[in-house]
This record gives sequence, structure tokens and C-alpha cells, in this order.
Amino acid sequence: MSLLSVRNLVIDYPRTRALDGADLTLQPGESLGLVGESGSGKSTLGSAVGRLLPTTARRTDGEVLVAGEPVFELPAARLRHLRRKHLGFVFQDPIASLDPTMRVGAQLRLVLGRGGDVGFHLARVRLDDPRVPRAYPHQLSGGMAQRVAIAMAMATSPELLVADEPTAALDSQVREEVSNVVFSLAAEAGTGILWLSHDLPAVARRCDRVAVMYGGRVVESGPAREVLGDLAHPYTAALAGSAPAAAAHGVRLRPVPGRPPVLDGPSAGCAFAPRCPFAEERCEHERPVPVRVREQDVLCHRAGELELRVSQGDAVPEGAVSEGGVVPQDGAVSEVKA
Amino acid sequence: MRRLDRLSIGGLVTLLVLVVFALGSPMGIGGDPDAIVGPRLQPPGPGWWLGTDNLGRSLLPRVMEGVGTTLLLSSVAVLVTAALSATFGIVAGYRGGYLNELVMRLVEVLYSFPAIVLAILVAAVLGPGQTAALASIVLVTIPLMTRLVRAAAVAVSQRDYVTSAVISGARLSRVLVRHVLPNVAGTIAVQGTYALSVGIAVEGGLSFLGFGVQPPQASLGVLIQQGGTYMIAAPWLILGPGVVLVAAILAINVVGDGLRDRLEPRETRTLT
Amino acid sequence: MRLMPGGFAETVLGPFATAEQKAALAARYGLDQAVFIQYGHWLAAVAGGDFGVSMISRQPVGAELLARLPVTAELTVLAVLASVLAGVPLGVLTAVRARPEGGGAAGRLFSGLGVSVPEFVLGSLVVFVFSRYALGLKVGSWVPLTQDPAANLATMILPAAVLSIFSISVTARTTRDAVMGVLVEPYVTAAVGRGESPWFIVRHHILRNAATPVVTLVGTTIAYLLGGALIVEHVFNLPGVGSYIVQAVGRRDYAVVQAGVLLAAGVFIVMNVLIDLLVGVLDPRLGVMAGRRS
Amino acid sequence: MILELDDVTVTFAAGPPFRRIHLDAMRHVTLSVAEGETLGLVGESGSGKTTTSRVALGLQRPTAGTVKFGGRPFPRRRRELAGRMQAVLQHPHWSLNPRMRVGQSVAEPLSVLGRPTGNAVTEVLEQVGLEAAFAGRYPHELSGGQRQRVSIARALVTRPGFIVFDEAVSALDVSVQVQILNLIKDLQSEYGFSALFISHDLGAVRYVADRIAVMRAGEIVETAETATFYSAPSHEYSKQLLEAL
Amino acid sequence: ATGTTTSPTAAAQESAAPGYLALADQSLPSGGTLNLQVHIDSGAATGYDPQLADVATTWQLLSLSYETLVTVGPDFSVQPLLAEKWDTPSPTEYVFHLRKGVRFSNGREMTAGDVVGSLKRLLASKSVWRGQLGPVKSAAADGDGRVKVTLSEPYTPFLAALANVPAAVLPMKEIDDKSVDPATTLLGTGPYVVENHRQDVSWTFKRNDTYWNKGKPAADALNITIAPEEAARIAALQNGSAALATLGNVDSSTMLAGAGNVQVKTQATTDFYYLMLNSLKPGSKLADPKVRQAIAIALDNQQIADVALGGQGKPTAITPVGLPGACDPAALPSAAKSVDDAKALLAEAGARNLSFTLTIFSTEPAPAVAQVIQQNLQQAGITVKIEQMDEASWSGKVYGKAPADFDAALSWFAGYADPGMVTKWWNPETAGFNAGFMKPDKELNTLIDAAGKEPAGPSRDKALAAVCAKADADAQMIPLVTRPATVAFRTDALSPSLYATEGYGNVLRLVADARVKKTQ
Ligand SMILES: Nc1ncnc2c1ncn2[C@@H]1O[C@H](COP(=O)(O)OP(=O)(O)OP(=O)(O)O)[C@@H](O)[C@H]1O
Ligand SMILES: Nc1ncnc2c1ncn2[C@@H]1O[C@H](COP(=O)(O)OP(=O)(O)OP(=O)(O)O)[C@@H](O)[C@H]1O
Ligand SMILES: [Mg+2]
Ligand SMILES: [Mg+2]
Repeated sequence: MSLLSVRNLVIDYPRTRALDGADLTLQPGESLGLVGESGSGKSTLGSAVGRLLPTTARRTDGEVLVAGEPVFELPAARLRHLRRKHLGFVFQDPIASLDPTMRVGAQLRLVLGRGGDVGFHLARVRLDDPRVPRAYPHQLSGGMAQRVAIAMAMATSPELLVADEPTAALDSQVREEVSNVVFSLAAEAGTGILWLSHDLPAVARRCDRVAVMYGGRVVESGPAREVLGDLAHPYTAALAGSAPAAAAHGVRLRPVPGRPPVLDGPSAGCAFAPRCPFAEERCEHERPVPVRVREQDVLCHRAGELELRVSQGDAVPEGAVSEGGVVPQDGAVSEVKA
Repeated sequence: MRRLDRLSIGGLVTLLVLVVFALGSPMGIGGDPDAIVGPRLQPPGPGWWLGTDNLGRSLLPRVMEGVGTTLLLSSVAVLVTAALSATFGIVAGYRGGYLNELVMRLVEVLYSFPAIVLAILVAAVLGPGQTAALASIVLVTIPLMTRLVRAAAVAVSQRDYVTSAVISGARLSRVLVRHVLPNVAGTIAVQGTYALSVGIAVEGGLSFLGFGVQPPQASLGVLIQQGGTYMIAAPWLILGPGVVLVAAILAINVVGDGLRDRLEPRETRTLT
Repeated sequence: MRLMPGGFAETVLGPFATAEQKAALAARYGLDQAVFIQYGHWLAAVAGGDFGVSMISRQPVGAELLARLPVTAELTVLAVLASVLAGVPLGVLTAVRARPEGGGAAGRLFSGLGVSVPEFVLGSLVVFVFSRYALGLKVGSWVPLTQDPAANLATMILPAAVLSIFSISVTARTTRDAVMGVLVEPYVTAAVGRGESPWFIVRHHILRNAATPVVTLVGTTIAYLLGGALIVEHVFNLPGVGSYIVQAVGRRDYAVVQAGVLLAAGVFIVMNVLIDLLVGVLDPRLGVMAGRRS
Repeated sequence: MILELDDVTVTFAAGPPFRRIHLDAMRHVTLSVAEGETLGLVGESGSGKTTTSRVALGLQRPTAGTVKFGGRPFPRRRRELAGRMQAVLQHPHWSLNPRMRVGQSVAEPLSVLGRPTGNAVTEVLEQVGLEAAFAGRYPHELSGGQRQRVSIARALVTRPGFIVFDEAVSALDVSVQVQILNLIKDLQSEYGFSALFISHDLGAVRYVADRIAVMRAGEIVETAETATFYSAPSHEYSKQLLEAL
Repeated sequence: ATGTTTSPTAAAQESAAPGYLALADQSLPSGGTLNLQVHIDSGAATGYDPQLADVATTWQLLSLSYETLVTVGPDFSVQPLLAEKWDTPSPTEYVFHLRKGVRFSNGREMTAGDVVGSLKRLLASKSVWRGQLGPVKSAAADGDGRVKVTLSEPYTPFLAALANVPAAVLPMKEIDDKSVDPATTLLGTGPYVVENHRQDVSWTFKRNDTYWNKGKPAADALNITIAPEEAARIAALQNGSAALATLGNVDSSTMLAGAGNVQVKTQATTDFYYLMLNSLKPGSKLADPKVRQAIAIALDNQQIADVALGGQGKPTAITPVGLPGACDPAALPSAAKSVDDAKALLAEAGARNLSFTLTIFSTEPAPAVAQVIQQNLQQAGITVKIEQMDEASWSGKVYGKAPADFDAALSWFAGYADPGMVTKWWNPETAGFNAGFMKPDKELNTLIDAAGKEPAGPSRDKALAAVCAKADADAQMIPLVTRPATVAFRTDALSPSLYATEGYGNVLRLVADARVKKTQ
């Protein structure tokens, strides 16, 4: 039985459809990186896993199963039990997600219950400075606060950790450190990880599997190596090609053309179609269904027919991204001197 | 834009009805509030639909006049309080500093004067009457509101959007009005309706002591004060104005809460 | 204080007093001196622990205030307890239950009702009902706490209840406002995400974070309650500071009024210092940020 | 030089009066930004980058040292600088007024200057990749990245002479990030503003900055041309940073 | 006239004898504690000194410990008290035969020296009562146990004036040797001794064991609670914590209607409300007697009594209605005139759109009276603006300045026990307190003095009627209606004695007779 299973989830905000039939599965102990453009619905999906959406959000369709339990159908008590036993969350803004009026140690103790060893849990995230448990959140630097949040989430050894851009605001050294902590702790405890991020290469480097979101749907999912290595979806390819880190100084990068969609109802066809260099007529008004391409599940009408490839040599998913980027086959990236 | 909820709309409608009711009085609908029309302490009946008071005056026009007096008096008082408290509180909260602390302390010491002493002092300066009542209500309600607004303003002033506005070169007035004020408006709304209730109570007490509304003018405070004495012998005397007063304050409070919720665009969260 | 209209002399000597009598009386109490000189003398005396002598009873004001303070203090403490114990839960409840479509109507109505019933009306009603029908609690026969605590409590419960209705409502509404402000904070979502129960979240996260305005309110309400105690003591005929000051004001017994105001101001200032300390403890951010802006 | 910091030190005092702890967030910092130049500021978390930007914006008075903006010290009245500088502040969560719609927030710098709004708001929103309809939303109805883009739009709308970007692109996916960075570069070549670009994303910094300053524990440890810095960093700490990239 | 020792005993039933609202059931055992509530404490800066006391509430409390030579009976007849009887050898001479065995509560026997000393002390004092005592030339001991007082001219109200607390017999020996200060200590011959007093809270009295009238007082102790709030007193009555309470509201009987065992009695008094018109304010239309007369005509005293006082008061002239010999208010010149006459007078005086402010204190029923006045005068085209204040501010405004700057004000006088006594206040030169707003009227003053000298009888009634008519025309102080006093008591706790009419506002006058049925 999969640990997390999201089926055709549709979430509506008053004026926006944030999720438009998202599908996702995650096996116990597995780490899944969920990447996608800004506004593609990552945070919404992450919150939906714990039914933590704001009151204005409505689940229009679909379901979320955590450890087999339908999250949206559970009565309050069972839901709480599920969250406590199976789920852990690390939110995007760590300082804001810590209670500002309580010392860090006290907050951790609340989570651990009586007899919990605060020192041990802080040490696990490399916070062995004795000042930390006595500090209030606003007295911590961003990186420290982030690690506290992780310590709290990991304290109960959840089966599934949902981490929403946990490293976005950290400098590269601390980011490495924090990621290391999370993944090693998860590995120890057999925790599954849902890692929401916009940093495709970084995710691909650490996670077992990667899912790519676009327009409220998971457009591609599969083993990390495959998703980045064997490009199957045009959007993934476009995304992979525009990392600024990959550009040399004075080189002009070209973003994916067009603007991300903002839906207010089901998209008629493929949401990426307007920006897709390979779009056909049916992409406009026929919703794609998942297709198995190699080891990936791809949501594209032309999946499989396309030969997508990384320009300027093969992308190296492992380790640092080298010079150059991942571009669609037709070589849409042009080099311009700034 | 979030709409007012049903309860608040009910409150708004009630207030509207009361205002219409009050407007009827100067137009002579319901009769002369001061005229002695019948025997004393009569239960409701034709000629005096809400009964007569201890002077044989019909209660209906008196309640109508009273609603007008009270609503006008206390809402003006609350507007003044809200304006002053918002100004003091926001400026003090935003600026901080010793001078502001000093001003706050002074305001607080003023607050510690028992209301009647304050009222008598004010009446000494202004002479008894509505102005004195107004000033007393304002003086009694200002400090709490100022304090709470200041506390809220302190928190808001730390936010980055305030800093952004400052960087843009926004004038102090703009920062305070566009950024700090809307974010403390909920507090002002809640405390404003509270002040309104206090105002009505203080008005009743002052009139009782002779410093408020002067007879024969009716105000809800005066009517209820009188009705209170005749609670047993002539319950209608308190029932009429009492129901109207409770309806008014209730409506105001409910609307205040609704307003507060509306002023908060962020959605609330349930704890389950 | 002496700026109050109406002469002490007229009040005390009655309408029949002659001009010489008034002058003699004024001289005796130093009322013929300039106001600030009187005030200076008085302050000097207060500094030495002497609150002066009532111009009416000729008893030392300090002793009388001290004798009456316990009544008012007990009344206020009971009322404050009630407002916190009833108002805070009510406020939390109405906030937690609030829905976009307007939930918690009953609670909102109730707290609205509380502020809309004037104390003197409620007080009179309670006095009437409880005096006409034997309902277990007696009104109108005050017993000192030291004499019989149980009987004393029995006589104080009703006045305290009347006094607290208003502040319960106000506390409830302020709490609601504060809690609503806290509910949107991410750390609440975080706590929900950890699977904490609503009660747990309220107790450990919400109360503390919503406490600043509520503590400020309750602290400030104490001053209001002292004022309200005036009316309630009057209605229930309790020998407290409130009724003392009311009567003194009525007679322009300046010594008493001044001492009373000084006492109230003292209590108030102490309360404010306490509030500030408490708020500093409750919200560590305020301690750090205070005076950040130059 | 639009901005000159000369030997600036900022000391914070924290803690209760009897146990005050003093902390130097900036120590003898000297740096300058030339007209039309983008200075990248990098360094570890807590090294004083944000504090430097606050000093540069005149929000924080230095404990010691001098700051000149446009060749002159900061005027007593902030209003005199209206329209000359803008900033994208670090915390997207708090940088937008929760009670103002996106459109109002973005239009604010314009109305501060008394300039007509026209369709400048829609235009700049489109430039940062947001549909015009976003103007009617409240900040809480946005995703993290969208919120950050609104802040950027607000900073750019008046075309100020000097902009501080404090972690302005950290919450954006690569594609949008590139779009924003391109926008910054385009605008800069179009009308030549100066910028202080703070980021821990060395890739992004390299992409936009002309020169780079490295901070560590409140001190500037190295300042260099971008190309030089990436090819031949001189300070040990700079090397470490680049290794981690 | 001579008097004999009688005390209002007899009649064992509740149904009262003439002149009484209630008579104590003498068959009940004495003893027990009596709990009373009154609305105000004595509160003069002059302390407990009875001679300086000038308000009824103080008299009432002091009368428990102090006694006078004579007292007032139910029909306003003067009756013996500390004087067993008296002779009047001539209209200017009074010889009092002092009762034997009267002791002060410290045990010392009262002597003629105490009586003479007290009178002399009073005459030498600045007390208001000094004036009421009349033209006393001398007071001296006249042999054993007798005191002789000589007047310089006849003065009919003399005995009535002696019957009030300021004329009480004080322990002059102790006062002279300064061992007792009457301002701080109560030491009299009365039925009760003060045990404790907390200003504005309570008094406790216990019986004076050396009291001369054996068998009195009936109750062993009195607890008097000061309860300013009417509701509190009503509550205390209902729940039995008070056996008797004074009430202020004219509708109290209606309010207590359903309460079992509580009887409400309205005691008529000779006190009355009056309207002051300031004729000394520069530029005031009220300086014109025609205008004042017009106001007097336009006032409908009957309506004031019926509406503002719930029918419990009676219209009165300046001689309080109810006192023997008082003039008939219906016979006053102004009573015969109509509103049109008032309008005509106003027109004559060129005061067609007259408008003035009426300054009142906020204690009920003053606001009610004021509002009826306002309605009355409106009929004559006069606009009255009511200005309400607390009593202290009010008295500051009305009595604080000379000339006073109010237009009109409302107040009440205690009516005392002789119709001539209160007429003295119409002479501002004697009264003093009203000199700030009242012009002396020579003619009226002469009439007042003449009526004072006239011995009781038809000729005096005529003299008084002349005073009434003249004062009515003068209209600087216009008498309105008498002021009722309401007392309520629990029939299961108490059997009290109460007069039907009181002259000195002393509800507790007969408290020594009251029998306690059960102690709470
Ligand atoms: N509370 C809300 N009310 C209305 N719309 C919302 C709300 N929250 C998010 N949205 C919208 O839903 C869509 C998905 O938002 P979500 O936060 O899930 O995106 P995301 O993938 O996390 O983006 P980012 O990377 O920028 O954080 C966005 O278009 C956003 O504007
Ligand atoms: N108002 C303040 N009071 C006290 N200390 C402060 C204050 N602001 C910043 N500091 C401290 O100054 C140091 C520098 O902070 P700053 O915010 O400038 O770092 P930064 O380089 O921007 O870090 P990050 O990359 O995490 O944003 C930190 O140690 C911080 O704790
Ligand atoms: Mg997000
Ligand atoms: Mg920073």
C-alpha cells in the first residue's frame, strides 16, 4: 500500500483553481521531490495532504489517502491522530511557523511530551549550542529557525514529512547542511519525504523520485534520474533549461516563453499547450491522461513521440549543474551577448 | 470583497430601523414627548402605546426622542473617541519614544479619575448638558482604546510593508493612514462598539446625577434610569426603552464584530 | 479637585449659613488659600503618610479608605476573576467558531447582550428579585470577610456578578478580536499540522499570543471596574471605597475625594506597570523591539 | 557614486538592560555602488547583508561611519528622497500590506510621487509574469513566488535610481527567476538604475551583478569584478562559497 | 396654657388613633434589636452639636439621644417632655417645671443649670434656630427645678420652636468644663446612647439604661444603616434585613404592593417645595413683580401635587398647609386668576416671550416638579429651560454668590410646627441665605412680625392670611406643594408608632415606643 496517494485532486480557491486533478503516489520510505513553476499548486498540494488548507479552499473533486486513510473524509479526532502519527510538516517560512512567545525548548518539549529529550533532537539537526533551547524564535537566524522546525517535524518520526521549500531562504552552505540533516534523519527513521521545491537540479540530486507540477496537475513523475535524464515532458525540458546558475556571465538566458496559467476552472486541454513548442491541435481542448513513458508517468498527448534532449551535452543530474542547460530539441535557446 | 454575514446584516437593519424611529420624533410623529397626556403610570393602551411615565407623559414619543438623543450623543462621542484614540495610539505606537510614553501615562492617569469626578469637573467647565456628557464619555473611553490601538500599532509598525512605504518616500501621514490604520482598524471597530456601550451607560449615569441630558429631554439612559425605579410598579417603563437600548447596543456590537471580520481579508482558520 | 463647582461651605453648612460662617469654615480647612497652595500642603502631608481628615466626619481619610478598601478590592477581584474566567473562554470560543458565513452567533449575541444591559438596571433587578424571593443569596446585609467568609461571599457574589457582566462581554469581544488575529498566523497552522487538538492549541499557542490586548484590557478594566464598583456599591449598599467617594463628591469633601483619586491613580499606575511587565513576559518580541524606532 | 558607505559599523544591543549583549552586525564596512552598476552582496546567513541594505536605504543609522546617497548624507526628511530608491525586502510574508490589494500595493510608490497610475500597474505586473487580474487579489491569495513578484513589481514601477533586492528571487522557480533577472537587466540597460543585489544564490548574482562583495561576520572580506570573482576568488571564504555552488 | 404628663400610649391595635399612622402594640414584650435604614447620614461640618444642626436628617438622628423641654404632639399641640409642665404668667413669660429624675446618659442628673445654660448657649450661637426661638430676653433658673424664660415681646411660635432638637438640653456642666465636646460626642437625656458611628455607613445605638421614662425605650438596640439607594432600602425591607426604612419615591407604596408583611405609610409633613425667582439679577425680567405674579398665576399647584408627587402632596401657601391656623391656599389672590390673566400681566410687563432657566438639583422628585412647572408655564407662553445639577453644585450656584446669577431655582423648606415659623424666611434680612436673590418687602416684613406676636386664635389666622396674600403678590419665593415623607415597615418585625403629620421631618420621633416582634 502506498503511503500517500493523491487521486485526481481538485482544489478551488474563491477565484482560482489551484489543483486541477493532481495525481501522486509515494511509497513508504521514499523521497519525492515535487517541483513546479511558481503558482503551479505545490503548496496547495502539500497542505492538502494534511488537510491544512485555509477555510476558503474547497475540495471539488478527488481524494487524498495517507496510509490508506481518506484525509478529507476523516472525522476531526481521526484526522488529528493521522497528523500526529503519520505526518510531519515543515513550512516555507520557518520563523513564522514557530510560536513567537515560547522558547524553542519549550515548543519542542510540547511536541515531544513529558520525558522527551530536547537536547537530543536539537543535536540531530546540528543545533547543540545550549543557547538555542533557551532562545525565542526571533533570536534565531533563519537557518537555525529552519532547523528547529525540522527538528520538531522529525521528533515524532512521522511516516511522511511534507517540506515546503524548506531551504529557499538559506545560503548554500546552510542549505546543504539542512538538506543533509533531513535526508539522513529520514533514512534512519524510514520516513517518506514530500519535498516541495522549485530547484529541480537540487531535488533531482537528493530525491528518489521527482514529480513535476504544472497548472495544478502533476505532469510528469518518475525516478529522479529518469525525469531529468530522459526528458519526456516538454515542460520539464523547458524548466531544466533555464537555471541561471547554468549561465555564464554575459550570457542571456531565455525563460520558458509565455506566462504560467492561472486557472479558474478545469483547463480544457493541456495547461502547458499555449507555451509548448510541440503543441498540436488536440492539446488545446483534450485533457491529456497519464501515459507511461519508460519509467515515468507523463501527462502529455505527444509523450513518447517526442525526442527531447539536452543541448550542449548531456545534463548531469547528479551534482552541480554544468555550463549550459537543458533545452528542447529544436534549440529554442539563443545566446545573446548582454 | 467579503460580504457582511447574516447576523451583521440583521444588526445593520436594526440600526436603520432605530434611526428611522428616531427621525420620526422631531417630525412630531408619535406626539409631543413632553406633554402630559394622561394619568400617571398607565400600562400601554390607546393614547399611550407604550404606557405613561410617572408624570403621565406618553412613553412612545419619549422613547423615540430618547433613541435619537442617545444614538446621536454616543455616536458622536465614539467618533470623537475613535478619532482621538486612533491618532494618539497610532502615532504613539509608530513613533515610540519617551515623549509618547509620557503622554500615554498622562492619559492613563486621567483615566484613573472616577467617572463622576471627571464628569463634575467637565460640567464645571462646560456647564451641565450634552456637551459635558459628550466630553465625559470621550474622556472615559479614550484611554483604553488608545492603549489597545497603540499596542496594535506597535506590532504593525514593525512590518516590512511599512518599511517599504517609508523607502518609497511616503509621508508620515500616508504611512499611518494607508498602512497602520487599516491594520489596527479591527481593534478600533471592536473597541469603538465597546466605547459606544460604555458611552450609553455613562450617559445614563451622568443624566442621573444631573450632568447629562437635561430634562425634559429624553435619552435612553434617562428613560432606563427612571424605568429602573419603577421596574416593579410599572415594568413597561423599562421594557420599552430597555428593549430599544438592548437592540441598539446589540446591533452595534454585532455590526462591529462583522465589520472587524470584514476588515480582516485573511481567512480565518479552524482548528480541526 | 477643588475646581469642582459648588461650595463645600454651602453643602456643609446648609443653605442657612451666613457669610462669616462660610469664611470661618473656609479658613479652617485652608480653602481660602490659592488652589495650588492648598494642593501643595496636601501633597506634603500625603508624602508624610497623612491623607488628611474628612471634612465631614472628621475621621482620618487614610483609615477610612483602608477600612473600605477590602470591600471594593474583593468586589473588583471577584469581577476581574469572572471576566477572565468567563470572558476569555467565550471570546476564544466565538473566535474559533467564527466562519466566513458568520458562525458563533449565539456567543456573539451573548457578549453583545452583556454590554447592553446597564449596571444600574441589572443591579436594581437583581436586588429586587433576590430580596423579594428567597433564592438563597441575600442582598443588602453586608458581612465583613473577616467575620464570616462564607456569609461575606454570599453577599458579594451578586454584586460581583452584576459588576462583571459588562466586563465579561468586553473581555470576550477583545479576546475574540485578538484570537482571530492569531488564528491566521502560520504557527497555528503548524500546530494543527502536528495534529494537536484544538484545546491544546488554544492553551499553548493561542492564549499566550492573544494575551497582550486581553491583559491590557483586563488591567485597564480594573480601573473601569473601580468606577463601576461605585454604582454597584451604591445599588447594593456596600461600604466600599466607591460609595465613599460618591458621597464625598456629593458633599465636596475635598480631602476624601482627593485621597480617593490618589488611591485610584495609584492603583491604576501600579496596574499599568504590572501590565507592561506581564506583556513583556508574555510577548518577548515587545521587549526587544521597544524603542526600536528613533 | 550613488551610494557610498565609509567605515560603517552597526552595533545592536539586545537583551534586558542589565544583561545587554552587544553585537556588531556590520564592522567597518566600506563599499560603494556606482551609477548604473549592480553590486552583488553575498555571504552566509547572519553575516550582515540585510543590515547593510538597511543602512544603504537610510533605515538604520550607523553606529559609526558615514553614508552618502547621491553624494550627500541622508536628509532629515525622508520625503526628499521620494522616488529615488526602492527595495524588495527579504520576507515575502510581511512585505505586503495584508489589507491592500495587490494593485494598490504596486501603485503605491506612484501615488506617493503623485504620478498617475495609468496602466503602469498592469504593465509591470505582466513584466514580472503576473496576469492583470492579480491586481484585484489580496496578498494572502497568492503563492509564495507570486507574492515575491508583487514586491518586485512594486519596486520597479517607479523606475527609481537605486534599488535594493534582498533575496528577491529566492522563492522563485528557475524559469520565473530568469524572467525577473532578465527584466532587471533590461530595465537597467534601458534607463540605468543602480542596484544592491543581495542573494545567497551565487548563480543569480553572477547573472546580474557587475561587481560582487562578500560579507562574513559583519565584515566585507572581498570586493571584486564579477568575472574576476568567479574565476579567481582571492579570499579563502569566497573560495569556500564558490565550492559549494 | 399648661400641659400634663401624657404619653401617646393606649390603643393596642394596629388601626391607629387619630393623628397617628400607626401605634405600637404595647402588649408586645419590649427588648430586641431594631434594624432601620435611612437614606442619608447627618453630615454637617459642625459635627453632632444639636444646636448647630439645621437639617431634618440630622435632627432625626440626634433626637435619639437628645431631648427638648417640650415636644410636639400628633396634632401639633405642644406637649411636655423634659418639662413636666409650664406656666405662662404673661404673654412674654414662660416658667418650665423640670421633670425630676432625668439623667444624662453618663448618669448625672439634669439640672436647671443645664437647661438655662443650653438656652443661653443657643442664643449666643450662630445657629439658625436662634432666630426661630424668637425675642428671648433672658433665661434663668427660677427656684428648684424651674426655669423661667422672658421674651421681650409676645412670640406665639416660642413653644413650638423649643420642641425641636436644636433647643435640646445639653450637659452644660461637662461642656463648660470641656470634658465633653458636643460636636464629637452625643451626651443627652434621650432614650438611646450611641455605641458606634461610621460616617455614611451606619449608626448603632443601645438603650440608655438611665432613661427617665421607665419602660422606654422598648427596643434594646437600634441599628441604623445608611442606604442612599432607594432600591437597596426596598430590598432590605423585602428580605427583612430592615424592619423600617424611609423611602423617597412617591410611588413606593405601589412598588412594594406585592411584598408581603411590608406596610407603606405616607406621612404628611409641613415641609414644602417653593420656587425662587431671582429678582436681583441685573437685567432680569423677573425683577418685575408683574412677571412674577404671572408666573405664580400660571403655576398649577394642584397638578404639581397630583402629577409630580403622585397625589401625595398638597398645594400650600407660605404657611404650611396642615398646621393649625395655616391659610387656605385656594384663597390666595393668584389662585383665583386664570392663565389669560397671567398672559395679560406678562404683556403689560413687556415680557411676552419670557424665557428663563430653572436650576434644580437632581434628587427626585425635584426634576418631576420642575417638568410640571415647565408644562404649566408653557400654557402662559413662558419657556422654561431646566438646568439640573447635583446638590452641591446646585447649592453653590443658588446660595454661593450674592447677587446670585441663577434665574429661578427650586427647593424646599422644612415647615416646622407653627404656621408662623417658616414665614420668617420671607424676610431676607432675617433669613440671610436668600439675600442674594430676594429684595426685602417692608410691608410683608411688618405683616410677618405682626403675625408672630398675635396669640393663637382667629385674629392670628387673619394676620397669617394677610401674610400669605402679601407673599403671594410679592412672588419672589412661591410656595408650591407640601412634601410627603414615606416610611415602610415590616409588620412581622415591628410595631411602630408614627404620627400622621410631622413638622420637623422626624420619622424616628416615636422610635422609643416601637416594639420589636422578632429579631432578625
Ligand atoms: N488562499 C488563497 N486564495 C486564493 N488563491 C490562492 C490562495 N492560495 C494560493 N492561491 C492560488 O493558487 C495557486 C496555487 O498556489 P500555491 O501556493 O499552491 O503555488 P505554489 O506552487 O506553492 O507556488 P510558489 O512556488 O510560488 O509558492 C496560485 O495561483 C495562487 O495564486
Ligand atoms: N534589530 C536587531 N537587533 C538585534 N540584532 C539584530 C537586529 N537585526 C539584525 N540583528 C543581528 O545582526 C546580524 C546580521 O543580521 P542580518 O539580518 O543583517 O543578516 P543577513 O546577512 O541578512 O542574514 P540572512 O542571510 O539570514 O538574511 C545577525 O546576527 C542578527 O541576529
Ligand atoms: Mg508555495
Ligand atoms: Mg537578510
